[in-house]
Amino acid sequence: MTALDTLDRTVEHTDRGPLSRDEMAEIVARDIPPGSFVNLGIGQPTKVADFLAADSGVVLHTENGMLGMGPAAVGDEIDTDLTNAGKVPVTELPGASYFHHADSFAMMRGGHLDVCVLGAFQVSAAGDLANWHTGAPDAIPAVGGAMDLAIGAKQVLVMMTLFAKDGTAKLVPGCTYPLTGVGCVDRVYTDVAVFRVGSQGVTVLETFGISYDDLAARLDVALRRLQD
Amino acid sequence: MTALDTLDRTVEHTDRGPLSRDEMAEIVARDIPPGSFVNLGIGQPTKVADFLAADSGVVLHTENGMLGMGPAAVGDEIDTDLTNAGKVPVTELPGASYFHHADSFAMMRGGHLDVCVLGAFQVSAAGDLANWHTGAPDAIPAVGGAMDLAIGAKQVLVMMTLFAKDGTAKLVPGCTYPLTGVGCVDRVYTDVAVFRVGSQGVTVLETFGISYDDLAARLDVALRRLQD
Amino acid sequence: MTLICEGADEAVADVADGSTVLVGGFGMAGMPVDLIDALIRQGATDLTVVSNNAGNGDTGLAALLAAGRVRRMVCSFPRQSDSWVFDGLYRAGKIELEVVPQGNLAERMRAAGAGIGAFFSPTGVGTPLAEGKEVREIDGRTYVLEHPIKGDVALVGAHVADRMGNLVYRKTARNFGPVMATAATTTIVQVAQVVETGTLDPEAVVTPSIYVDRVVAVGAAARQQEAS
Amino acid sequence: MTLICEGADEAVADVADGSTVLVGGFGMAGMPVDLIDALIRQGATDLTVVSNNAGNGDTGLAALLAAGRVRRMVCSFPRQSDSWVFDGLYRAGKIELEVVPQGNLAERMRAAGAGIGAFFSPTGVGTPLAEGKEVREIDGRTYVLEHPIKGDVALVGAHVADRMGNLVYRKTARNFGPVMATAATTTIVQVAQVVETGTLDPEAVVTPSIYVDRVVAVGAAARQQEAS
Repeated sequence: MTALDTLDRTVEHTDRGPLSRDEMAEIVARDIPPGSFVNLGIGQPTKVADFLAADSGVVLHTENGMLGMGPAAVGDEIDTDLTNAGKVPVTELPGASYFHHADSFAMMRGGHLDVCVLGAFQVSAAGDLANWHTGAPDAIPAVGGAMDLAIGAKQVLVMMTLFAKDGTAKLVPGCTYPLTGVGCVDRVYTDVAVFRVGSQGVTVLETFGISYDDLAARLDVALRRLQD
Repeated sequence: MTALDTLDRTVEHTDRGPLSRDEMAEIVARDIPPGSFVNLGIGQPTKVADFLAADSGVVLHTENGMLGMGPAAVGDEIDTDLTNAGKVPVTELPGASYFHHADSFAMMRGGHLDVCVLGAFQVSAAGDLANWHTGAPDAIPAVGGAMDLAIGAKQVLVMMTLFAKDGTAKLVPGCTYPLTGVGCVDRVYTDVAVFRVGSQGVTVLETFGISYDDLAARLDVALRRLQD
Repeated sequence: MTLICEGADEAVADVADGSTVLVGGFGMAGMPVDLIDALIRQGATDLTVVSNNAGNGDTGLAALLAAGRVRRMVCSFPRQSDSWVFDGLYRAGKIELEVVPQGNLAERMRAAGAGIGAFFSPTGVGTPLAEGKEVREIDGRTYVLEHPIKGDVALVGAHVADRMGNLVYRKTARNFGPVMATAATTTIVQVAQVVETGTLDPEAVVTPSIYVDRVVAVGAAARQQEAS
Repeated sequence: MTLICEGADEAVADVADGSTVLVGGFGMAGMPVDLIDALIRQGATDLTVVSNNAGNGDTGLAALLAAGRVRRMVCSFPRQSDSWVFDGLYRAGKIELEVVPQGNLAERMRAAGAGIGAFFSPTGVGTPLAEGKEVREIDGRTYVLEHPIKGDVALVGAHVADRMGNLVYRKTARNFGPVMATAATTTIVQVAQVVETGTLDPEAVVTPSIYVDRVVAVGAAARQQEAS
């Protein structure tokens, strides 16, 4: 990773408010190394593409069978045979390639993608991910490629607000929702902080509009500062 | 299969001698249904192609990654990037396609080929095949695609002389050479007879230059006539 | 040998009640709508349908579901904004559902086509979708054993076929088509155009003719060809 | 991101002693001779080489063997009419040999590239090459458990690359290249020509750029390009 790898201590941006959705996407884009092969999950992660520098050399993968995906198609560009995983019409960049679903998921499962960015309902301190099912008894289960994406990149980044609408934290000691993957998340980008998660526990890399101490007080998981 | 499927009793061609190598190939070609997808093993089986009718619609597969293989290349046709499994330069027919090795053997292993024709050291009454290794302690083992071919077609046909140079039969109660595949052979085409083998034992379909009774006297395996 | 059919009705005429039908497409891209409509007219019922989604809007797969022909749906992502037909059937208890992670779905069909008996996948480990399945640690990583999904029939939407049945696809409409074509006993394909054998580049054929049983040209290009 | 190298020596400069090197080609078709020659000059030794054959004549892989750099050979078919280099080393006890059925060899590398932990193959069941391996009956057929073969380096011969590293192959020289490209940590490719990105048809790309680390143009076309 780029910017964050140069951090040697936790940075607290207390002179500003929380990140907007666009700002979150911009921060994620900042941390994707040039030339990476990247899959952006459906929904909020898709927005990261808007903030990748034109000369970044980042190549986007869409699991429905393409490398070299371009921006959303508009007007005459719209072609129903060319969509992203969210079924939104997209465009093709020079150097693109198409492949079938088994090859596409082999690419993912085989660990060839550098970065995958996903949304989440919950992430645990150990990096467990819950993003496919709320566990509500009447919900129709639908997983799509979520479980494949969760285990299918060298770095799995999650983008989410840190707190649900009812105020409960989504970074938790252990997920209460059904899991998507075990210990698969590397970093969590939220509106108020960026975390590293995993077997070493939770490290706060950056905060936005909140101090480290205030953040620690609002979460049930043990936090560490970088270079503690 | 074609010609042989219309047989309702064992046919003894005692008014002639054994089949020549070319005649064996011709008989095998006769029994390959029009439109079949066929793999012809290295060596003697390759000759079968010469006897397939031009309008047979038979499509040849070569396991090094091609469907629609044409005859051996001559003169200017020779292209070192286009060979059969025996590394002999070949040609490409209209409607050909190329694919990589994993896809080529998936095609085979998945049972999509209609017919495969192989040479053999020994075939057992139950259809076990030994064709890759004589078991000699100083021989360098080399299997190539033999084991994949053996289990990779709807019908596996063997072409061989019935007797080795020392007079021992190559259709045996049980193979003494290391196996290539278990119970995988459907028919055995030899210079003196065509056999059906398998869990039902050995049925003689046709003889050439020998009577059924004389054939039975020379083999250690129990034979049956068709429609016995 | 591939049969070029006059119309979609002829192509699906022998689909039996109780069949497992693999239906291509990711959303509407690559969805073989004309074949599905013909299958609705044909009347086969008690079907198991394997497809990435469980129908969009009121056409294609959704129409087959609405006609009450599907007993069981195997898919990765049934719940979509426009999956009201499936949602209604599911909530009314009128359809069974097996949810499979998208990559496992593709790989299980690939295994069926490639003659693989079962495989260990890292996808889904530790999640509800792996419950009851064999788990094994290999080289320090945990995997779940997944079995092939084989179809009696595959309905595939491709772009162009030659008269032998070689196929090319168009952009991300390729998706599940090439995999499903390998995984079914009978593969039926709708294309925009059938061209003479020898027209397609053998290096660019995606589905070799061996996997294709029937082809029917549909849509504007086909109607134009018929009229000329 | 793919690096376009000036020459083969630069491309293989960092291959370490003791590496597992996947070497493309079926006989000489697709054999990356320039990369192998560079590897000989580079001096890496104690190598495990995975390739279909164990060298032909005195060039390419045979020359690497003759130079004494290979500790262990994993292949399907070492014994050929022109494999005198390997034969001599083997009989002198100077090289280890693992013989793998050709389809299992391809599928084991595919598994490595596709993140599959192991798979059940029907090939080789009941033969000496399955001895000591786990066997299981699935749906009435017997299978043997096969594990991935992963390379530290793959040396691949392709036809044309674009500057991003997308590859196309030529005829049956495709063979193991696309599979090996997915199965190694570092994939190094020699091509006849490097073209501008956007020149290759995205529908016809065989190896997407994500699998390619380094590309070098060799041979007549490359020399001409350099001179111009």
